[in-house]
Amino acid sequence: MTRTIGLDVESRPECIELLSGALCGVCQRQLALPAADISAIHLAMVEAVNNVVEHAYNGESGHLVRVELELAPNRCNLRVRDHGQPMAPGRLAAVTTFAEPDPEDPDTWSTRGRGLAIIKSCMDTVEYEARDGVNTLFMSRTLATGESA
Amino acid sequence: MTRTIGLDVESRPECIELLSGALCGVCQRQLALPAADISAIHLAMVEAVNNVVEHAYNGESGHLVRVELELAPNRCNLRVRDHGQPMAPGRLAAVTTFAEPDPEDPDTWSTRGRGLAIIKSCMDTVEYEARDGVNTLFMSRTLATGESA
Amino acid sequence: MILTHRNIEGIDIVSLSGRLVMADVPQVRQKLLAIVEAGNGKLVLDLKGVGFMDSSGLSVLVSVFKAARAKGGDMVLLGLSPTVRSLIELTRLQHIFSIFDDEATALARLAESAKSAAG
Amino acid sequence: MILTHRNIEGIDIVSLSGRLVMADVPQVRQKLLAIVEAGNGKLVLDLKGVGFMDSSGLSVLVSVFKAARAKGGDMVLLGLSPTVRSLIELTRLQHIFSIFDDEATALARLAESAKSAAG
Ligand SMILES: Nc1ncnc2c1ncn2[C@@H]1O[C@H](COP(=O)(O)OP(=O)(O)O)[C@@H](O)[C@H]1O
Ligand SMILES: Nc1ncnc2c1ncn2[C@@H]1O[C@H](COP(=O)(O)OP(=O)(O)O)[C@@H](O)[C@H]1O
Repeated sequence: MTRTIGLDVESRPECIELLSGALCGVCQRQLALPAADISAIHLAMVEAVNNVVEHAYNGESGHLVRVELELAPNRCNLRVRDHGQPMAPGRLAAVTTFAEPDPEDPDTWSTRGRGLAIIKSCMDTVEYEARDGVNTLFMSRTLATGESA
Repeated sequence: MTRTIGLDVESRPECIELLSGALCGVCQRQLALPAADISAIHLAMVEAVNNVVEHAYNGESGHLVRVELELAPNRCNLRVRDHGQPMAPGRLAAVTTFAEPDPEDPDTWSTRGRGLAIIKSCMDTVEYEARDGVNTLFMSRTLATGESA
Repeated sequence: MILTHRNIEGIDIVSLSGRLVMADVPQVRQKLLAIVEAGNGKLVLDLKGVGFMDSSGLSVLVSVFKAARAKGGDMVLLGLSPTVRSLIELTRLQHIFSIFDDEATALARLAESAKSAAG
Repeated sequence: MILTHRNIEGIDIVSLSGRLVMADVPQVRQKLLAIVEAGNGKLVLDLKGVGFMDSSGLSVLVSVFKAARAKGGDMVLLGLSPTVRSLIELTRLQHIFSIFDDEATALARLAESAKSAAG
């Protein structure tokens, strides 16, 4: 049976750690999901929430970041919501795979721009919607084994 | 610095387990609180949420149960909120310590009525407020060591 | 919540493992009461695998204890984790539940109470 | 995030332990850049104690790597946990970062690059 938990914190870097603890606690302690699934879901959530704090809220604290974790027998859906600056249309779709950095060319040693590509590689489906002042990044991952709980 | 995470689920017994996972995950993985504190906070939360599901919502699923975990350096505050049937005035105050069951007297072998007393024994402060259709059980526990994070 | 059941010389031994919480209570209560009903009311409840229990779990223990006593038997507890033991002590239920660390002693106690009831 | 720093024959060895995430990044970046600035740009970064890292952690690694190279030195990585290793491989950073399992080999590599730079 599908179960959902909503998690919310303020848009501060230290609060992202509370979301990590909660998400991993649910996936590990209560559901005993395989480690590879937990790692992927955890990393995708952290990257998505980092982006909300950094980009949607421009690093401003005091705003609401909401994560919804929906656990179905063979699927985990994750929604990260904010009411800040939406992502530019087409930005997510434009993300491709990681560029190979060249050891001889310092210009390819990029310090940023990996978050969305990491999310896409962790999750099977990634969609973004900005509607009525609420922005939602929807991410979904198929679970091989389903819930063991 | 004080950090807060809000957790919400539907009023169904199986969803209480998600709250347990999230709460313990935050306390254990991210904050490394001492085990005795985690046990007490965890048990108090489960009893409070059980009561919401059973009494405030009369066992009906589909309603919102919200838990707020506020972590200050030397204190953990827990709020459990519902918008169901409020607890009778004076009910919480009337709770005293556990009655000693008598091995010779089956009438003292009570199958229920321990939830609120457990909460009071786990937490230093327990207060209840019903206001504007929202009921809040406020619970607070002093932490000996504070956050290690 | 996983429940396994053996019967040794008329004594039921049931092991629970998992978290004994509200979501599991209806099913566990029903299975345990059915075992007491079908047997002679002598039950060892092995809680080694139970790491967490709430007051709804305690209510199952008391219900099953009552059913066992009503049949002239008894329910004893085995293998309490520190968390479960402290919940039972907090709520004073150690005054009515016999608690053992090893199965042989628990079985001996129940066998003895059978003899003294018979004698 | 705990950071410890030693210097062996001109090579800086820094161990990080904890989760290298956005909340810790400003402080860790600043400390590592200060070490590279003060030293000769030869740095072993021991990540044995880092169980989780996100892309903001990767950005620290790249920044420090760039600073080390700009000084004619190098930054090499030591003791990657499976999670961190797979993040680095996913993002192809193993093409620019040298990765070692033991400290002696890492130190030897940096000492060697010092010689070849000198020679
Ligand atoms: N949640 C978001 N809200 C607004 N803009 C976003 C969001 N996520 C990503 N972006 C935009 O997409 C760009 C690429 O994001 P990402 O791949 O995570 O790399 P980085 O965050 O390092 O720039 C960001 O620089 C930002 O402009
Ligand atoms: N959150 C709540 N909302 C409404 N009523 C409550 C709530 N919590 C407790 N109560 C009332 O207080 C009584 C005692 O609760 P408790 O000590 O937990 O024992 P039990 O739940 O086993 O009855 C309940 O039977 C109920 O009438």
